[in-house]
Formats: sequence, structure tokens, C-alpha cells
Amino acid sequence: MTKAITHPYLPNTNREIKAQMLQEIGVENIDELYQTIPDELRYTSKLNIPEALNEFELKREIGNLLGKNKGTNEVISFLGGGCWQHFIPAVCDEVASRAEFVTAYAGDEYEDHGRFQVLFEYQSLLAELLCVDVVNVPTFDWGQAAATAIRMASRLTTKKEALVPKTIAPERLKIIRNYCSPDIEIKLIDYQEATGELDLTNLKNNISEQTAAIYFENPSYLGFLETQGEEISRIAKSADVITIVGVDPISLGVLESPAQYGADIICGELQPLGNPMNYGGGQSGFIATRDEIEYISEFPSRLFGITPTSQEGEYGFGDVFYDRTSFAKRENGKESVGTQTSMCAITAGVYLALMGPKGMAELGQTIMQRSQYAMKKLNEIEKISPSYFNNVNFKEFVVDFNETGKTVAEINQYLLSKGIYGGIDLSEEFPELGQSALFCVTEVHSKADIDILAKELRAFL
Amino acid sequence: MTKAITHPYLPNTNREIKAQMLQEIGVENIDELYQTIPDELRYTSKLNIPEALNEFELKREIGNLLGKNKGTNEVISFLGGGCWQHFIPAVCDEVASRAEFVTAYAGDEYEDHGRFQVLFEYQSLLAELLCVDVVNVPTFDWGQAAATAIRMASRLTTKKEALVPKTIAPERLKIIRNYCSPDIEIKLIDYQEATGELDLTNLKNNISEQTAAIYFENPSYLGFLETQGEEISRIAKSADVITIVGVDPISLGVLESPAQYGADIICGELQPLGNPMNYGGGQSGFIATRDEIEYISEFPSRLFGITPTSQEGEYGFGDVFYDRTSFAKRENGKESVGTQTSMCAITAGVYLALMGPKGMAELGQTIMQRSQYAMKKLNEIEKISPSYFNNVNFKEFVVDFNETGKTVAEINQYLLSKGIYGGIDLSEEFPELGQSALFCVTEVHSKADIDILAKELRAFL
Amino acid sequence: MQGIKSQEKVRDFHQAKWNEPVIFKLHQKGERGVVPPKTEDEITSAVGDGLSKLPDHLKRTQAPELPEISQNRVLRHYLRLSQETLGAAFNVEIGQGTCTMKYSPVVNEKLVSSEKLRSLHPKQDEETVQGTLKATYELDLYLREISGMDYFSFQAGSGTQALFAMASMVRAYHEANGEGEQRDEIITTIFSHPSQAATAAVKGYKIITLYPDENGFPDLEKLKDAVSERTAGFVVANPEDTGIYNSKIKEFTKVVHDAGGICYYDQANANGLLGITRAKEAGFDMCFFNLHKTFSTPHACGGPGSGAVGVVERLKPYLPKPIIEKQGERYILNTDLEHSIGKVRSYYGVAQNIIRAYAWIRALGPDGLKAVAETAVLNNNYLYSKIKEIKGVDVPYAEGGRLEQVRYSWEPLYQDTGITTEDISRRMADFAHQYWTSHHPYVVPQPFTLEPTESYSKEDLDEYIESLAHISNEAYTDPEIIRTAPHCSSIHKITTDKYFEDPEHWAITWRSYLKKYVNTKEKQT
Amino acid sequence: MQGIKSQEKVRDFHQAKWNEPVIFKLHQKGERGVVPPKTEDEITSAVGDGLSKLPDHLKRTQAPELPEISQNRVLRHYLRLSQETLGAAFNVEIGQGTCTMKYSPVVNEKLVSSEKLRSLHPKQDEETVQGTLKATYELDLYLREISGMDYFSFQAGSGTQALFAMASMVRAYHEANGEGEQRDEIITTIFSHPSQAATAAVKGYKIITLYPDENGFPDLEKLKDAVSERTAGFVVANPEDTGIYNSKIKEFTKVVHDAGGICYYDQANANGLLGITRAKEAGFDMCFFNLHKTFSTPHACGGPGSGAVGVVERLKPYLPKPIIEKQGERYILNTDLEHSIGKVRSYYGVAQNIIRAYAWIRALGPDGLKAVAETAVLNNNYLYSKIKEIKGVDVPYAEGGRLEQVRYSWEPLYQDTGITTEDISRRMADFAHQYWTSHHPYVVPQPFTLEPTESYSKEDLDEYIESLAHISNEAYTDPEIIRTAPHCSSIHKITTDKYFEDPEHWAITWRSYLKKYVNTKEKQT
Ligand SMILES: Cc1ncc(COP(=O)(O)O)c(C=O)c1O
Ligand SMILES: Cc1ncc(COP(=O)(O)O)c(C=O)c1O
Repeated sequence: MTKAITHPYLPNTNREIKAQMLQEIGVENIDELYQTIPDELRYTSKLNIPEALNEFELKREIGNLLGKNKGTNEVISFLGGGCWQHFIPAVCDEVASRAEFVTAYAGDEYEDHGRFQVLFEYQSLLAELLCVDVVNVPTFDWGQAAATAIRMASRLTTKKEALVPKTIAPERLKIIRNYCSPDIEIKLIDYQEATGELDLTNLKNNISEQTAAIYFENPSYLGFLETQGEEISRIAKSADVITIVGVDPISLGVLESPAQYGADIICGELQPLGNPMNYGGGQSGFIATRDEIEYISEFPSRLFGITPTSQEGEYGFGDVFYDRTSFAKRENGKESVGTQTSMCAITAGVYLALMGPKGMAELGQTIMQRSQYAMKKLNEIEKISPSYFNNVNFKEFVVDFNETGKTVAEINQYLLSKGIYGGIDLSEEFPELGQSALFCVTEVHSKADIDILAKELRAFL
Repeated sequence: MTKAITHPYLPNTNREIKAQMLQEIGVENIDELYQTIPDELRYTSKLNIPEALNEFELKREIGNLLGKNKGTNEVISFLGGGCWQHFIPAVCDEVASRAEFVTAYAGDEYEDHGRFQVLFEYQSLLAELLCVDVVNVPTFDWGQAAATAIRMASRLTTKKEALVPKTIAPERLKIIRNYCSPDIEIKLIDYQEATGELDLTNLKNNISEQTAAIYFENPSYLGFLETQGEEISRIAKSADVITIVGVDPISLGVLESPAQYGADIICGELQPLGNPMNYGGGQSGFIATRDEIEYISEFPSRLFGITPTSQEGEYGFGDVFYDRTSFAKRENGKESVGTQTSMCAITAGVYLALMGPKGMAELGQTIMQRSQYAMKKLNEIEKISPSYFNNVNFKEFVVDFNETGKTVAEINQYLLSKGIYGGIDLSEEFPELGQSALFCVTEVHSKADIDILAKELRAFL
Repeated sequence: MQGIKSQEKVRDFHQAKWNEPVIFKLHQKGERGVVPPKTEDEITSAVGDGLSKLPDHLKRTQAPELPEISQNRVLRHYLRLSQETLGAAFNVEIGQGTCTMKYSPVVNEKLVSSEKLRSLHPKQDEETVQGTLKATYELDLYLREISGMDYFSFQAGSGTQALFAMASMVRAYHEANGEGEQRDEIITTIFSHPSQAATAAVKGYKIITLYPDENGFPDLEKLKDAVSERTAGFVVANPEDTGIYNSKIKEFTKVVHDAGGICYYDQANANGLLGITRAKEAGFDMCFFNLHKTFSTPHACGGPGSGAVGVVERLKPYLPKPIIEKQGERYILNTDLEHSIGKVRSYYGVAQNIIRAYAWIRALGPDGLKAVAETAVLNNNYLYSKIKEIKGVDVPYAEGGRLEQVRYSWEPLYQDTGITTEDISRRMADFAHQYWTSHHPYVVPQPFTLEPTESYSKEDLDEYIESLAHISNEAYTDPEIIRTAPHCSSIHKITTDKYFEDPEHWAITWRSYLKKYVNTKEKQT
Repeated sequence: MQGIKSQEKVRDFHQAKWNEPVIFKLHQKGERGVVPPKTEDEITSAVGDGLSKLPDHLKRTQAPELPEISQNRVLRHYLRLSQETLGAAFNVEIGQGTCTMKYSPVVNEKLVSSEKLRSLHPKQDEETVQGTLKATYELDLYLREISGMDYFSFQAGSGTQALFAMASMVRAYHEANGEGEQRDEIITTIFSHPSQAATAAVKGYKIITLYPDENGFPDLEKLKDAVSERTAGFVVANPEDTGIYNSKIKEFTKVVHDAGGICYYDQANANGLLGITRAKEAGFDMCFFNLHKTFSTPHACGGPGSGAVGVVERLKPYLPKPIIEKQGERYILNTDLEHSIGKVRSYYGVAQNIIRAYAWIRALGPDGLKAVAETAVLNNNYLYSKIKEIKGVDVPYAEGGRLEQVRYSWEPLYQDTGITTEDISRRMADFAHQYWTSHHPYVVPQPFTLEPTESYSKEDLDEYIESLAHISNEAYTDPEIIRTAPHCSSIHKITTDKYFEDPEHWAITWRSYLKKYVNTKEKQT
């Protein structure tokens, strides 16, 4: 037994109490309780880990550590590409920091009624935004949601190929590939050089008997809108291919939901709806479908439904069709489920409840206006073309620096020195775009912020 | 009626609802509801106040505003003198930010049972530290607690003078004077030049038939300890004078409670027990006595007591002897009561529950050691004498800069430029001490912090 | 299911009930809640244990009998007790009339949790607190606009302390004018907050209390009789607790001024008046606002609050020191106030509440503030129109004309059924409602006082109304359920006042409880 | 009073019950919860309304039917629902065995609320995130020390995703060695978390499940039979849900290694093993820790969690990209991993959980970590010694030898009384307890699984034990009270599974509920 230790996180370390408990158990010391571990497996050294800090020291230590970071709140940041800086209402933070929600986990319908209700409400609120009847308890992120949507389509159609546009977010593509291998082949579809949109001819050419699904994104990773949604889903339908659309839900106050142009499955990212970026720790994905048993059967996720109870007027909530899940059926369930990202979904629900229809519409419009303004300002700078693609954009756009004679890396380094985080460097992800960068402009970017960007770019280029 | 406005803080602004409500009331418009206000009293201009900000703008605006402050967390601060920088356990903040506690007010024993219990527990926890049986729901601050203690003594003795040491905190003295005038005269007692302690001869000479109370502080405002407590209360007792001691409760892990050397009433400040300084907004005072009806009768404050309920095993809590208060008796109650500083008391209770006997003892010792170390380091600097008084100190001490040829103002200005907030300048408050400053060293000051102070003082002087 | 619907119009509620013992019972020797910072070894070797310098008789010999509890168990205890507290954020908080329990915006709580405010020391160099000083100064400007006064002090920590500050200024003023001895009376009214009378009494004044006329107003004729060369001041709220605005207020202040007295206005609650009417035009020399009422700073279980005191130019020299002023582009602490009463509270006020109130005003703007007042008045009159229809309710004094609150009476119900307003208070807890009666004395019999503010929807108000109607019905049909209430609270009915009123029985601390009830026998043996 | 005492040993509890409607019912046209940032006029004049560029068919024509609710009413709704959730901070949270519901220190919550973490974008320049990278790297070092592994990846957002990452690496490894096709089986055990089998199946593996021998261990002989040239990997927890440590684990891993398979260790819960025994010495090639279990990061209603995957040197090239490494004094994102599986989750992991786990380890130090393990094991064995004495309880498999958790059985009680473990689950809610049965299938009949961790006092454990004993007694004397439970929860018993199992009846969103139950008639007419 190690030496006696008193620590605020360790209640039962009182000597007498310990002795009493050992006696109750019928052993002499704690080591006896470990007798099933063979000696050769016992670790006998002291762990080479720094000695304990008290709370004051801990706060100072971690405070100093985090102090080495420079948050986007301290600079002007134009980074996006799947994780975005948005305004977060204080009520979202308040709810997300309630000790009850922070520390709850997997309780039942009764003792965790509140948790069930807020997740049901999240499903319901997002469903209104998406115009669908079924939304899941969330997945890990958009990437995994997309992967699962493809796997669902594959099971539904018993086919083994999925088509995705070449403009897909590289992070998501990696996740999709990994989640889909080895069963499902992912084929990339060309885009139209002018608009970035899907090349429908190439799409048609790639559809085969093996095609389970076509997946595309709107807005796309590169910021432009895919305007051919209806056409694409028509093509898909006629070939018994399932249409999956990935969407940034914050756009849906002004953009039509993919459900309206034929999407069978919609997926996307919840981070923008009230969740802090947290260096990527705020990601959370969703999947949505129509209320059809075939689709519902294929969800790996939990789906919470509403029910009456034995008391009149009471709402209860619980798991719908639990037997689908790996919790119930292990390897025979649909994929796998476990801890996901419920808190992000709860927060997204709070966000939508606060914003209401008006807030979402206004917000979408503000984003459209501000990003268009940014494009306009950058357009005034010689040698820069602020929209690589000739298309309408939402929130993000590709800035073409090819004419400047400078690399994006150089430009971003300069901007960094001026307290600006420039757009994501696309030169590796999309070599065909040369020295281009993906800039993100949301409601948090004031005119002044954008003007500073323009000024500094002008100064450097 | 002003133009229609939709605002997140204003639910009932929907036109139809409003119309429905007006109809229910039986008026045409809201203006009619104001008809009792004569036209000449109607304010018809628009208030000259900036236009509304949305939440994002508000956060930015207030963030910028607060950004103009430089907190003690960003520098090394040696300021004390009644408001002190101490370590605050995170649990204190968590409890103090629970929405239930933040927004509760004056509910009854039933719906606010939790509030009653935490305040009863605060009383009880502080009582253990003080070794007394009665502690009140708090006052505004130590100053007002001292004033009220004196008024209580005056009522108890029906006498109209109180003696206080000249070394009393000037802030507190102003409050005492104002709260005691016009009835009670406050007389200042000399201190011994060498030690700062009360001049007992002068004390005796000032005791008269009109003397209701002697009040002194331990530790004193100037940091030294008053070691003659027992003697003082003996003198007082023999003249039927009530002994009141003001105390910094954070010292009571290592110092004897004034109850043990004869205090009849103890008062002091709760800020150090887990409450942030908040530019002075964290002050909160307490008063404590023995469980004697005469004393209890004189409290203006609420006193929460414990009771059984109609259900076996249940604790209830409620107001003890409510009829004392101005709530019950208006001008015939004991002084006045109203909103005080309950949240600070709740926090102090959480603090004591976390610290326990061991924590308080260790903390007191750490403070003693660190402040002694600081005195020692400063002593090594020529021309500085780090203890004006030849006495033992707790947490604070007077640094004598008279030999340096520089004013405290100049020294503090230099220190400020080095990221150090020097001690409180005593040259105005205590002209007889010349260029002296009151330095405060607590558990938050590391050796490195103190060494930097010494280094910078050496550099400047 | 046919949709989930309840027939009940009252809420099927139960408050969290944890039956949590008093914290001392969680004691477990050896446990620790937190370990404080400890001294570096180098310091210990330099100065020793730090305690040896202490004279023996000052050293604590017996450790305080605080409980020893691990961190999560302390936290759990307080979290449970928090759930047993019906904060305003949790209920349709319209039952604590005169308290202006409005929505305290969450964003303001986040703003004041900044270390840029929390960690400020009041004696920092002015240069290092320009942000806080600016907010304070600008809040002063806004309150001047709202009241017509010329300067504000934020030192007072509550309405009561603001009233005390004003009574102190009345005294200082007359003293400065050589009338300190002569003017020894302050006039107030019976429908006012008890602190008006009580704080004036603390300042040594004799209190003259005006009773209402048949319409509920303080009687103007009686005021004329009351004033004299002994009149130091007159303090009044308008509306008073009845919610009726006294149209003749200007005549009142004139009568007092003519007699040489100072008029000060209790605007703790000014929620129906923002942008509608001001203290200045009504003839007041001073007023105060509770930032924790009209200006939304949360009540924090009873403080710290904030009482902002405004005065006309002539009274500026009497204000507590310092006040915050602007000098060029800098904000400074001005202590140059010739006749200052000194201090009522340490330092400069409750800075966190100043920031909250400032943020609240900035969030609403001029139109928003006026909409607050109008909505509060609309809500109140709607409530009034419905509640007066409930069987057993009476509304004393003038018909209509209520602004932001109303004092009602259950006297008819009491006469009919014997059910008192206290009984109803307990029963309201069963439906998740706060409910307050009135200050003492009960001038209105079986009183209750409601103030809906602007923060509630019609639907919210209807829920509260339904609950009262339901209880009225119970009183006539099943009064026992009210008498034995609460049934759905954290605790049950306290059936005796012995433990509150009998010195032999009361126990104000756990220590005292143990002495009186638990350790008695041991002691005797 | 004789001191306030209760005879009852179970808690007189009632959960908060607010009967709060689904949020759509709070809708009130015209209300707003928050107003988002709006565009400056200059921008509008420069670019117009921003929407005209949109092709008509992409413009949203019908506003989403989100409710319109004022801010305080939204807040109130969620605050009430929070009180209806029995978080770990509120109860003696030992009833969710295998979940390691330990104390999540509040200080860590405060630390991760810093904008220095919250506002970081994953694509920021490495120079601007050195603090976070350093913490991640050092946490990696600590976990290496605890496990004996050589590198850690923090990308996975949970244990399930960590298992998926490991299954992916198994595949990548064999593919790199040209055995990708041939090795198509993964062996697991029936007492393991379902995600072990499920994630391997997602990676296309055939699952072979070992059942326990009479002592509850996976059967070594059966393993020998199962392995072959088709064996890709073996995944197991140790202890499994029974809490019994498999002493022969090294033989198991050897058998698999000899057959050419990879051994990966499910250490989601390693709470009894910190500083006691390590994955490496037991012969594992990979392991993972759930930071939201052993390392205290809170469970957040079900994530985001964090699954830290550790591998031996040989498997480093297969890790998901990037991993964080130290280069001189700088911390960098290393993407140079030859056979990397790519990604399992966007970016680099749940940064806030990395910081929390890092802070937790720093707060405990090496002795503290070992004390955690030992205390957890002590608590569990104490619980075990008491619970096995309760009438109706059985503990299958080996006597004693339990580490940090135990799977118990109510089979005797069920045989005697007909009361099931689900019935007991509902009844436990009445005493403020969480209670979990087991994963499916119920290999242990009428199972329940308890894991007390280090976070509870003996007194806490006794309370839980008393509640179980009380219910056992009820089962034998008054079973109806159990069958109809819960009686003191936020809601009452759900008596039919129709709304969960019948596609005609289920409603997974409010929209769907309205279609199926409320608007039906209108639609038909
Ligand atoms: C009209 C009126 N005056 C004065 C006060 C006293 O304010 P406080 O409780 O802040 O001392 C109140 C508060 O209830 C009030 O409503
Ligand atoms: C042993 C074991 N493995 C795997 C998991 C899955 O972890 P998660 O829920 O984080 O996906 C758990 C969690 O319950 C577990 O206990």
C-alpha cells in the first residue's frame, strides 16, 4: 500500500475508516485485494509524473499554459472550413455549464427525464430547420455523420459504392474513407471549373449498378453553393441511388433545406449552432431522414421519442427502436454507438430555441452580406481575385492569390504578424487551385475587421 | 405609446396579445393606464441614452470597457487594508454562480428552504471559527458591522460613547462615525508608539460613565496584533463597558478567537473567505455574540434558527425573534434591515466547509510565513524598515520609507511601471507615520513575487 | 395517444427534496475539501514555521470544529440545496411585490465574471481602473437622465443603505445650515418600506407617519398639519405598495419645501416610470434606485444589492465620498465634497452591480427602457383585472389606476373560510410560486402583493392567476389541504414557532443546537 | 426537540418535477430569445440585401417553424429541465457500473471555460497554440507512463471511436503486411462493451465471441481453438464487467501473438489499475483510455468524451494523423505517419477534455493516482462484501477478487418475487440513485452493475447499500410499490413500449408528434 495521502478528490482515506472497511471485507490490507494480479504484471516503480499540485498551483500552471495560446478572440480570424467562429448567446453557455447536464451520462427515462427531453427537443428543433421528421442523437462530427449516412445508404440499397464531389472537405473525406473501408468504395466526381459545382456528366458517367449513394455538400467546403441539387437528386432517384446532402445548418435561415430539393438523408455539423470551437473539440454531427421505417432501421444512433406516462398530462421520452443499435445487438446492430456529443446537441437546441425563425433568417442574411462585402473589398485589390469560382457563396469563399507572386504561407505569416489569422491555405489540399486560400466571414466580422484585412493585404501585396 | 419593439428581455410585446390584454383591462391603449400621472409630470422627450445594443455588441462593448482595467491577476499586488487578495476555491465560484442562488431573494421557509439552510450553515460554520453561539445573516461590511456592534452596545448599556483605537481603518471609522451620529460619540484612543497597540493608560483615562463600548481590531488595520486583548476586556468589564473586537476571520486558523480573550461582540469582514474583491464590491460584514437574550435582542439583522417540521427527520429553518427587526417594527425595530450581502455569506460558508480546520490552520501559517519572509527581504534593503512597529504581524505590515528620500507616491508609481501594485500609501491617513505604506502578503504571493518586489525596490531606492 | 394534455390548470409540481442534513453531519475525519497554497521550502528555511513569533496566548490552541469533508461531497451538498431554492430564474416570479423580480440577463453574469472586474482592488491606481470608472460615470449620466437629478453616488449597498445615506444627508444639510438641532422630524407614510422610517430613526429623527386617505394616498391635509419648523425631511415612494400613483405629489413636495424640509424619493422600484416621469419634475431633492430591482441586477439571496443615490446640485457637497467624475478624458475619484457625510459603505459601491445595470441599460436603449415601463404597467393591470375577479379577493382603495404593482386582500376569503394569507402563501409553494404578503403592520388585512414586471408573458401571468383561483376554490371546498400545506415543497409545514420565539429553544447555530438538544445529557452526566 | 433524526435509512427524496411542456408549446409569436449581430448600414449600401444573389430555388421560402420565445422563458425551461436530470454531481453516483462516474473537479470546468481554449480554431498556426499542444504532449507522456505504450493519439471522441480507430489500425497493419484479406477475424468476449464487437464489424471483420468459463473469465482453451491464420486481432477488457482480473492475460496475448494477431486492450475504465499494472507488461500492442472515465472528464449527458489510443512503437505509423510531438522546444502536429489510417474524427481530438484530464493528473500526482486506484478497489470490495449479503442478490462467478466493479444478479429475488432488475431500476430512482443493469445480452440474469470509484465516502456507499436492502425488503413484503415505481421522479412510469417500438406510434420529433396525434383530424377534414 502506498503512503497515506489526503486529497480533496479522495474521501475514503481516513485510516480508521479504511481499517473498518478492510475488516468488513475480511482482508488485512489493500494489496490483498490485488492478489489476482500476478507479480510479474505488478508495476512496482513510482510513476514518472510530476508531483501533485494544489488547486492554486494548478490554476496558475494551467493558466500559464493556456496563456501561451492566442485565441481567435484576441485577433481577427478568417479561419473556417468546417469549424467556424460564430456568436454564442450567453444562455447557451449557461445551460451547457449547468452541473446537472455537465455530469449526467446514461441514466434512464426517469431519473434523467430532463436529459431525454432536451435531446428530444434538440431533435425536434433541428427537424424544423431541416424540414424532416427524424433527427438523431448526434454523431461525433459531420464527417462521421456523412460516413454513416453513406453506410446507411449502402445497407438500404445493398450496394457498395458512393460518389462524392472532389470539392469535399478533405478532413471529412478522410473520415468517410476510413469509416467506409473496406466495404464501400468512395469515388470522386469532378467539378465544373467555372462554378465549382458538380459536373453532372461526370456524375452520370460514374453512376453504376454498384452505386448506393451520391453525397454532396451545400454550402460546399469551398464556400460556393451547389445550385443543381434538384437535378442531382433526380438523376440519383432515377438510378435508385440515395441522395445525401451535407449542410451547414446555420445557412438554413436563408437557404432552402436539402429536403426540399430531394435529399433522402441530410447530415451536417452542429458546432456553428452555439458551440465554441475549442480547437476542434466542439464538433458534433447530425443525421436526418424522413419518418420511414426503412431509414429509421438503419440509424446506428439513439433516437429519442415521446410517450405518455401513467400520469395524465405527463410527457415521457425514451429510446425508439433500440434493437437496431449495437447496444442491443453488438456486432449485429447497425454499426456502433456509445458516448457521442450530446452536450453539443443540447446546446444547438438552446441556440435554435433562442434564435427562432427570425433570428435564423437575420443571421443568414448578415452572413451573406458580410461575406459579400469582404469579397467586394478584396476585389478592389489588384492581383487578388476573391472568388475563385464564379458562383454565389455562403460564409466562405476561395481567394485566388496566384497572381500576387506570393504564397499563401507567406501572406498568412504577414497577416499573423498583424494580428490576423488569414484563410486556410488550400495549396496542399487542392493543388489545382494553386496559391489559394479559403476565407470565412460570419456575423462576428465587423466592417472594420474586414477593412483591416483589405488594408493589410493591400499593404503586403 | 412608443413604437413597437421586440427585445429578448421583453416577452409581452406581441401586438395581438397586447390588444387582448388591453381589452381585458378595458382600456384602449397603455397611455390610458398612465392617466393618473399629471401631464406636467409626464416626461415627453426621448431619454438621452445610447441606442440598444444586441448581445454580441454588448459583449464587445463591455469587454472593451473592462479591458481598460488591469486586474491584480495581471500584476503582483500588495494592496490590502480591508479588502484582500486571497485564493478562491473553484467550488465557491460554482456555488455562487448557481442560477437558483443568484436569482433568489426573499422567499419563505418552504420555497427557499435551500437558501435558509445555507445561511444557517454559514452562521454555524463561522460560529465554530469564532467560538460563539450566535452569528447573524451578514451586514454590508465590516465597517457597518462595527458601527452596529457599537450601537448594540449603546442600547445594551444605555450609554452614549464608544472608544476606538487611533489605528482603526479610516474607511471603517468614517462608516462608524456616520452610522453612530448623532447619538453616539466616538473617541479615539492613543496607541503605543513602539508597538502600535492600544495605550492602556489612555484607554483607562477615557473610560467614563458614558462609555458604552471599547472597540479594537485584531489584526489591526496596520497589520500588527493587539496582544493585550485580555487586559483590555478586563478593564472594560470592570467599568461595565462592552468589549467589541473586529477581526479578519482568515487569521483564526492560527490566532485565538476574540471570544477567548473576553470579547462580548465580535465583528469583521467576510470578503477574504472566498469572495472576489470586485473593486470593493465583495465586502460583507458579520456580528457574533453569545447566546444571551439581551444580546440577541439588539441585533438588527436576521438570525436564522433551526426547527423540526411536521415530518419526522426534517430540518426546517426560519427567522428567530423577528419582532426585533425593522421589518416587523419599522422605526421601533432595532436599527434597520433590508437587502444585505447574503451571497457573500453563503460563499464564506462554502469556503469554510471546504477548508476545514486543517485548511484554516495551514492557510494561517502560510500567510504568517510569507509575510514574515517579505518583511525579512525588505529588511535587507537599506533605508527601508519593513515594520514600522515592533510587533508581530498578520498578513500586513507598515513599511517605513521615511529614510529613502522618496515619497510613497513616487515609489508606487515606479512599482506600477514594473507591474507591481505597491502597498497602500499611509501618508494621508496616518500623517504621523510619514512616508509609510501598508503592504499585504497572503498565500497568493509566491517567493518569486516577493523577491521581485524586493529587487525592484532595491533598484529604485 | 390523443396528444398529451392535462386537464389541470395548475402545475403538477414538486420541488426538489433532498432531505440534506446540516453540513456538519457530513463530517468525516481526515477528509479535505481543498488544500490551500503552501509555503515554499526556501521560505520556511528563511523564516521558520511563522508561528513561533506569536505570543502563546494569541495562538489558537483548539482547532475550530469545522467539518472535514471531501470536495465532491461539499459540492454535492450545496448543489442539492441550490435546487431547494426557488430562484427567480425558475418561476413566474411575480409574487414578491415591491421587489421587482425581473429577468437578470445571463450575459451580464458572464460579463461580471471577468477577472478584469473580480480581481480589482479598490485602492488600485485610478489609471488601472479606467474601464470601471467610465462605466460608473456613464451609468451616473443615464440615471441623471432617468431621474432629472444632477449627481449620483453608488456607494450604498442596498435600498436601505441608500435611505440611510439620504437621511444622513438631510441631517448634514440642516446642520450646515445651523438647523441641525431644530429640525428633528422626518415624515414618512405607512405604506412605505419600513427602512424609510427605520433609517431616519437611526439618524436620530423622530418619525411622523402619515396614514392613507380613503383612496390609499398619504393624506395631503395631514401632511400640512404635520410640517413645521421641526420638519427635516419627507420621504415617500410613489406609487406606494398599492401601485397607485399619487397625482398630487408635486403639492406634497411643495408643502414640505415651504416648511424648509428636504424631499427624498424612494424609487427602489421605479419600474413603471422609466422614461415616463421623473423625480425632478415632481419636486424631489434626492432619490434612489435599487439597481437590484428596476435595473435587473440579481438579488443574490439578499445581496449584495446596490442603491444608487441621486441628488440635485445643491446637495452635491453632502454626498458620501468619493464620487466618480470625468476630468478631460480621465475618470477620477473625487473626494472634494465639502459637507460630505463621509461614508456609508467601504469604497465606492458594488462594482459588479454597477456593470450589470450599465449593461442592462445599454442592451435596452431609450426605447427599450420605456417599453419596459409600459409593459410592466400593462402586465400589472392585466393581472389586476383578472385577480380582482377571483372569489375572496378584494382590492382596497381607488378603483384602477395601478401602475406596476398592486396590494390585494384576501379579507373576504378569510371571513368566509378562515383561510389566511399565510396559509395561502404555503399552498402557493405547492404550485412553484413565490408569494409575499406585505410589510408589517398589515394596514390592508390579509394582504398579498404582486408585481409582474415586464419579464413575463401573458401565459405566465395566467398560470399564476389560475393558481390563485384554484386555491380560492380549495378554500371554499377543501380548506384542510391549504391549512396543512405545503405538500410539494422541500420541507413540510413548521407547526410551532417555539424554535423561533422561545430563547430556551432557539438555536441560531449548529453549535448552539448541539448544546441545547444533543449534548445536553452527556454534559449533565 | 430531541435533535432532528429520521428513523428511515433511505433518503426522503423527491426529484424536481416541473411538468415542463415540450419547448414548442412556449411559442408566443413576436417573442425573441436573442437578436443576432446585424449588418452595418455601410455594408448594406455596399452590397445590398445579400440575398438577391441567391438563385430563387435556393432561397428559403417558408421560415422554419421554430418557436418564438423570450430569453428568460427559454432559460427557465432549460433550467427546469436541468433540475430534472440526476447528474453525477448530485447523487452517490455508483450505479452506472463500467462508466466510472467519478468526481469531475469543478476547477477543471473553470479552466476550460477560458477563451484561450474555447476560441481556438483548429487551423491556427502552430505557434499560436503552443499551450494546448504542450498539454497534449505531456498528457501523452503521462499516459505512456501509465500504460507502457509508446505513443498516444487523442483524436477519438469516445471509447467507441477509440475501438474503431484500433480496429482500423489492425486492418491497416495486416494490409501493410499483405495479410489484409487473409486475416478477417477479430476475437472478443461476451462480457465486453458491445462497441468492441460492433466497431470491428464496421471494419469488415467477422467477430468471434468467447464466452466465460465457470469463473467468469474468457476461456483460454477456447481462445486457443479460435485463433488461426485468419486471426487479425483480439480485443478484451481486463477486468471485464465482472470486475475480476484475469490473471492469465499474458497467456492470452501470447496465444494471439503466436497466431499473428494484434492484441488491443479496452481500458476505457482503468480506474483500479493506475500505477498498479500496465498494458505493456500484459502483452498488449495497443490500448485506450476513456478520459471521460478514469481521467475524470465529465460525461456531458453523453459526450463529447475522449478516447486516448496508445500503441507500441511498431504501430506508430498506423496512427490517425496528426499526432503531437515535441521538436526542440516547440510542439508540432506531425502528419508524417506512413501507414496512417487517416482520420477517425476531424482535427486532433476534444481539446477541452485533454486539458481536463491533464489537470486532473497534475492535481493528483503519482501517489494520488495510485491512491485513486487503491481507494476505488477498496470501495468496490466493501460494497461487494455488503451487497452480497442482501437477500435476493447473487454474485456469479469467482468468489472475491474483484477490482473496481462487480456485476451482481437479482436472480434469486426474481425467482422469489417476480421483481425484475428493471423494476428495481425504477424504484432506485425514488431514492435519488442511478442504477444500471448490464449490456445485452444478459449473460448474468437480472443483472446490475456497480462501480463506486474513489469519489465516495463509506457513508455514501452505505446509503446506496441501504437503498438496495430496503427495496429487497419491499420486494418480499410490498412488491406493488416497486412495480408501480417511480413515485418520486420527475415523471411516472411509462406503461407501454408502443411509442418506442411501433412505427405507427413513435414520434421522434415534435413535428412528427404533431402529424401523428394533433393535426391528424385537421388534415383529414
Ligand atoms: C420601495 C422600497 N424601498 C426600499 C426598499 C429597501 O431596499 P433594500 O432591500 O435594497 O434595502 C425596498 C425593497 O424591498 C422597496 O421595495
Ligand atoms: C469497457 C468499456 N469499453 C468501451 C466503452 C465505450 O466507451 P464510449 O461510451 O466512450 O464510447 C465503455 C463505456 O461505457 C466501457 O465501459
